[in-house]
Amino acid sequence: MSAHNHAHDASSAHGHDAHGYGPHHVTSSKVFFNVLLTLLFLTIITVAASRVDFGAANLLIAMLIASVKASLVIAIFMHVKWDTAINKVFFLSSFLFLSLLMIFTLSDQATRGRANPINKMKAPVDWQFVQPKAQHTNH
Amino acid sequence: MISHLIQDPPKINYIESPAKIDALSDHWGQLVPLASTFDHVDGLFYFTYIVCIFFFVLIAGVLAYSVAKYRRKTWDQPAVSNVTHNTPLEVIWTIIPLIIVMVMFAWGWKGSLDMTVAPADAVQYKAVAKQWSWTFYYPNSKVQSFNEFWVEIDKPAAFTLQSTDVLHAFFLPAMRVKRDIVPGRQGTLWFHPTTKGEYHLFCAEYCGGDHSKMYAKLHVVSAEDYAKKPWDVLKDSTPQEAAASGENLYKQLCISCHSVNGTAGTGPTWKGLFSKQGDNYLGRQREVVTPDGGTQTITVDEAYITESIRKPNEKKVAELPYRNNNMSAFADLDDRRVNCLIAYMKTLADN
Amino acid sequence: MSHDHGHSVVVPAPGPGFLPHTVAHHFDTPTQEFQSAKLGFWLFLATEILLFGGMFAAYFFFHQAYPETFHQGGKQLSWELGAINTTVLLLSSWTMAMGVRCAQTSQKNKLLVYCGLTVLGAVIFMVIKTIEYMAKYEHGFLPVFGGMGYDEATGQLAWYKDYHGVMEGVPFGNLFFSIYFTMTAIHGLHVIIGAGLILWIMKGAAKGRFHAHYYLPVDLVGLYWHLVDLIWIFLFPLLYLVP
Amino acid sequence: MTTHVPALDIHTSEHGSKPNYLNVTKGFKSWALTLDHKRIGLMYLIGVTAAFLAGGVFALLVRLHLWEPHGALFTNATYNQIFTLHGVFMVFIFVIPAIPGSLGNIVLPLMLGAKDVALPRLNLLSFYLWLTGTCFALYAILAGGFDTGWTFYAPYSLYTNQAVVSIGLGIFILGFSSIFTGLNFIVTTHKMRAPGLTWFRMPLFVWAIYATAILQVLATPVLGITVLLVALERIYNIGIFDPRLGGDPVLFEHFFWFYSHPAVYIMVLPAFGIVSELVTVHSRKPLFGYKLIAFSSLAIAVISFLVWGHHMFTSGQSTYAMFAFSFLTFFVAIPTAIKEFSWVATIWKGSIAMNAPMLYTLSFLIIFAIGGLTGVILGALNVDIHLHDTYFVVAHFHYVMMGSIALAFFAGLHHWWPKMFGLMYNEGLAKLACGIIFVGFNATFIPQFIMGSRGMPRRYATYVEDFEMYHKASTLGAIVLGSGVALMVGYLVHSLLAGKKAMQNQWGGVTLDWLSPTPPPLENFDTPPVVTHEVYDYSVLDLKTLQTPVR
Repeated sequence: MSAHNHAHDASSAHGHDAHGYGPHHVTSSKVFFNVLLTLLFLTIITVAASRVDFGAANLLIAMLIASVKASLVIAIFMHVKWDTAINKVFFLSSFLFLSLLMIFTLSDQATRGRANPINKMKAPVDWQFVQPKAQHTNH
Repeated sequence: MISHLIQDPPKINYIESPAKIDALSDHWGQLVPLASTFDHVDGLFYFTYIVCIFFFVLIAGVLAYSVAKYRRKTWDQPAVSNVTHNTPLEVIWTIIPLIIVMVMFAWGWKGSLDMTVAPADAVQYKAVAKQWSWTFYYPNSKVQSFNEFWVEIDKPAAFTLQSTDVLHAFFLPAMRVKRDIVPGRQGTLWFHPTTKGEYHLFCAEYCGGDHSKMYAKLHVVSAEDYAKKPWDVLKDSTPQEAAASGENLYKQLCISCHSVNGTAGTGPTWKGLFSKQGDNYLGRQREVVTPDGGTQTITVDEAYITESIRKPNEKKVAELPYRNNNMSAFADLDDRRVNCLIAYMKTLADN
Repeated sequence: MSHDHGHSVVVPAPGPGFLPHTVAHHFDTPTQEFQSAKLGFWLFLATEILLFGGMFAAYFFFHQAYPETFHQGGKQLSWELGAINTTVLLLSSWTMAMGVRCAQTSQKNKLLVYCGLTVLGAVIFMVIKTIEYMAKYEHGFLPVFGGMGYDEATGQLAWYKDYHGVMEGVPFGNLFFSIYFTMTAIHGLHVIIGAGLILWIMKGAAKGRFHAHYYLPVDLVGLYWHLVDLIWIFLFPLLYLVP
Repeated sequence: MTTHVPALDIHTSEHGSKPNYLNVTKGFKSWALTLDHKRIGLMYLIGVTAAFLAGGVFALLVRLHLWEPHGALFTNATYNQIFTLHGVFMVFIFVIPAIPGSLGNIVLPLMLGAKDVALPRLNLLSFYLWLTGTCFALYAILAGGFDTGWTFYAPYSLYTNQAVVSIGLGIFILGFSSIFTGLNFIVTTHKMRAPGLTWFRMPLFVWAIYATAILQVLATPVLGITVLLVALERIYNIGIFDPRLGGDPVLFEHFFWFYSHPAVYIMVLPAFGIVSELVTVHSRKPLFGYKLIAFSSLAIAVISFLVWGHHMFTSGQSTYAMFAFSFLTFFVAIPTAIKEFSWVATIWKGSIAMNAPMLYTLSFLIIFAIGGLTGVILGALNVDIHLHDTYFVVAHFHYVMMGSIALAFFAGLHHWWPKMFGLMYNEGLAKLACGIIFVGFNATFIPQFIMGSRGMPRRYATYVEDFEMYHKASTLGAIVLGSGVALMVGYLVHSLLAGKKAMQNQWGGVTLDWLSPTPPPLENFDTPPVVTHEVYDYSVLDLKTLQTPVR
């Protein structure tokens, strides 16, 4: 079921075609099919994992499984495993830069309001912070 | 938009620009004289300034010398030197600026931490920003002040900042403090005034229409003067005084949308809201839009005006363009001030 | 290379039923053309990742701010339908990968079949998506054009009806559905565009344009389709199974 | 230059006799549907110049309005629209596409020895996307204008009753134009280099455009999704940035500056590239520290993704984020300083030709020194809290945007003008215009530094009387600056009608762009070039025959 068994599949030939594009890689159908089975299996795992409460790790576990699935699609279905180095670098660097956006934005929100002792000081009783009409009430 | 240029009426909502404040007198020095304890801001500013001037003179000097000395005189003149690199030199001009900027960083970081952490004994104020006015709340005082506020000298002043609509920023150049006010969140800021005087407070974050008129004046006063609660002085013992105070409030709060000479603004003009018959002021009949979208005819009396100030969009005037415009609510305006405004409106009544 | 005009490189067809391919005039070799287009397409996919990435950043940002809202919101979606759709997209991704393989090996008819199956997958996906949208519309969770706005008086959104009160007790329930609809709508748009591109590939494939010596467009459209799948792989657990 | 170079007519460019890209085909369609990179570049050049002039007119209106403390010309609402238009036109429609779209398009394939960019149809598409985006902006003006400032800060941009959706979609489209241009240049640089043109033989203009292209591809999509979300907010009230609905305006600022800080380098890196080219050619001396400059371009590209928070020091982001962003910000100063020092060292002991392109370059070096150094002042946290959103910032970024980038653009334009058209402009007028622009520019913005440091906030339609003197000085400077630009446009247009013929290698450059015929033919080179010497090796230049490389 695991894709690792097929990562070095012997039938994946590195053909060289004098007329066309030079070396290109034709992945065997067996590899594709096994990847598909693995992906479907991991989908079941995803759903199953969501039924169990791991506390704070919930999101992390869900993202981890999704990342494994994504890696399989990228590496095998999208042929990145056999692609040129420069194509790999550019595509994968998009994830790197995306993580920059997320890390800074999320860490800003997670640490807001700390190291800001004014918030902890007691405000005079005659006025208190009132959320300016932002409170959204449902019926 | 071109049509806007042509159709724009002359400045109807013109506010007198705030008078000059002596602290900003004309001289070619750099920063406004400091009126707070944050002197490390100026220290670092002048340090970076001098470093920059040094590097600028260095670069410009070498350029000027090169151009004078190595200018091409004949077309086929080759370069004097064909050097392509000099590793020690390149290392030096990488390392030295790196050290200098790290010093600047550390200094700036230390300074900004001081500016974040307010002393525990700071006097707590609240400033509420809205398009386009400031309201200031004082500890242990029911009365607010508008577009003008007072702090005591040598007492750290901490402000809680709120916005009721869009982004604003609380900027006191003389105190070297600035903080964006994000609606829905609470911002904080503090300073320690050290010099008596009047200072500009600007809104530094673009907030639309009259952003540049969102101006307030800070008074740093002595302990005796502060104890008199200068923000709580509202003269309304006689109708004349009340009308005068009302006019003052009008200029602070209402002038950007309401005219007093009959010109149409964002909101209806105040001229002729009442008509005077003998000693009585009569309100007019006016069609208004109710929250459910229907219309009804009401009398513009004191009660309606009070409601319109505090909950302006309950019964909006049905005429165009007013029915499409929303007025921002002045829910906190106390009864005395509302009455002053009504007294002022009555002076604009027609006979 | 003006004297080279009319001497463009031609890639021959591998056999009867296939068409030869003429390399664009400014390229010297078919390999150069292939690699240029491929590199360009990978860069384009990188921009797609970052485009969706902004949405994902917003998702995590608000998940961090209002975890309970997202938990409650996720419960309102049918994970069964989400799982079916995931399976459909994974299967269609596989058929697309097989399609590219058939192009590489000059199997014209199988290429057409696999592409057709992929389009079928796209159609099934969109039908299920529509069913889900309808259900949310009935709950009053779908932002629809017209009659929108924030009501100052009631402090409520005109579009956010929540007829059954299922999101009561959590702050800003509208945010979950805003993010859900924005992300799935942009994703759905990609599904439709992808299906259109595959139909275009089928048209060319029927004429025999794609074969072992020239399968570039099939390859690129395949990459695009896998990207659609890739994004859904993350959307499914984040939206339907919100932890 | 190389043994592969065919015999060329040395002294004149025989563009009358051989067809070149300008006259090889005629008619509207041959231009509108062209795939030739030089023609697309020329169309960009006309377009961005028009945008620059429009933005310049808006700038002059802004300055004239500020002649009086109460505002001399418009109501506040109209003033807000005009400064917004100035910002949007200058940033999104002029500066970002200006150098890559026009000079990059024309020169980059020439420098690489390629027949065209790698993806010519995409190139044409990017031009039309640019045109479409610009049309959206024009439509937004007709639809009542927009008054959000070029930054579109939420929630004001969500509440204002103006044509924000049209301009938002316009910027989305302009963004994709920029992405496709960058994508194309990356592929071209990787796949289209002439034999022998190794990475470290590439001219620095190519390095700079390459680094820019990386930024365009990786940063612009985030702007795209941001303006799309703003449009969705306005149409559907989705609430991601609207605090009333639980959204966060600071998140908008994060998204916006994640693009817009790298965007500053999208704008300035090509300018660095032009200046690198020009200092070496007009000093006839190899560029000092070539590899360091090349790597510093890439370093700037990467670091620029890590510093966006320095636009938000007062925004209410967390103190820890401010620490990280301020720390990283100072690192950008280093590669930038390295570049400036290297340019000065290149000029040192060179053979300095005091012609118009070099004068523009020298003006750039002076102005960029000021623009860069004032950036260092703004990087320090507590000083920035005072200076943020004041005219100090306005002056600083105009020193970078207008003073540096536009001047480098002008310098490049004068440098490659003879290559593009085979015609020369009036050298005397060019020098005069450069002088006027230099003086006018400094007169406009030095007063803004002073009033900014004294607390004058930006985007003010009216101001307190304390600042009147500085505003008047600045307005006078702007008029001088405007007249200098008008003179420049005048003599450049005149040169097209009555210019003298340019030489094949007008300045004695040794990069491949000067090897092609002037103006170049449709596929650029008569014979495919092969590079055999190091970059900027002026020993291959035969000084006696003036410009032609040794054969």
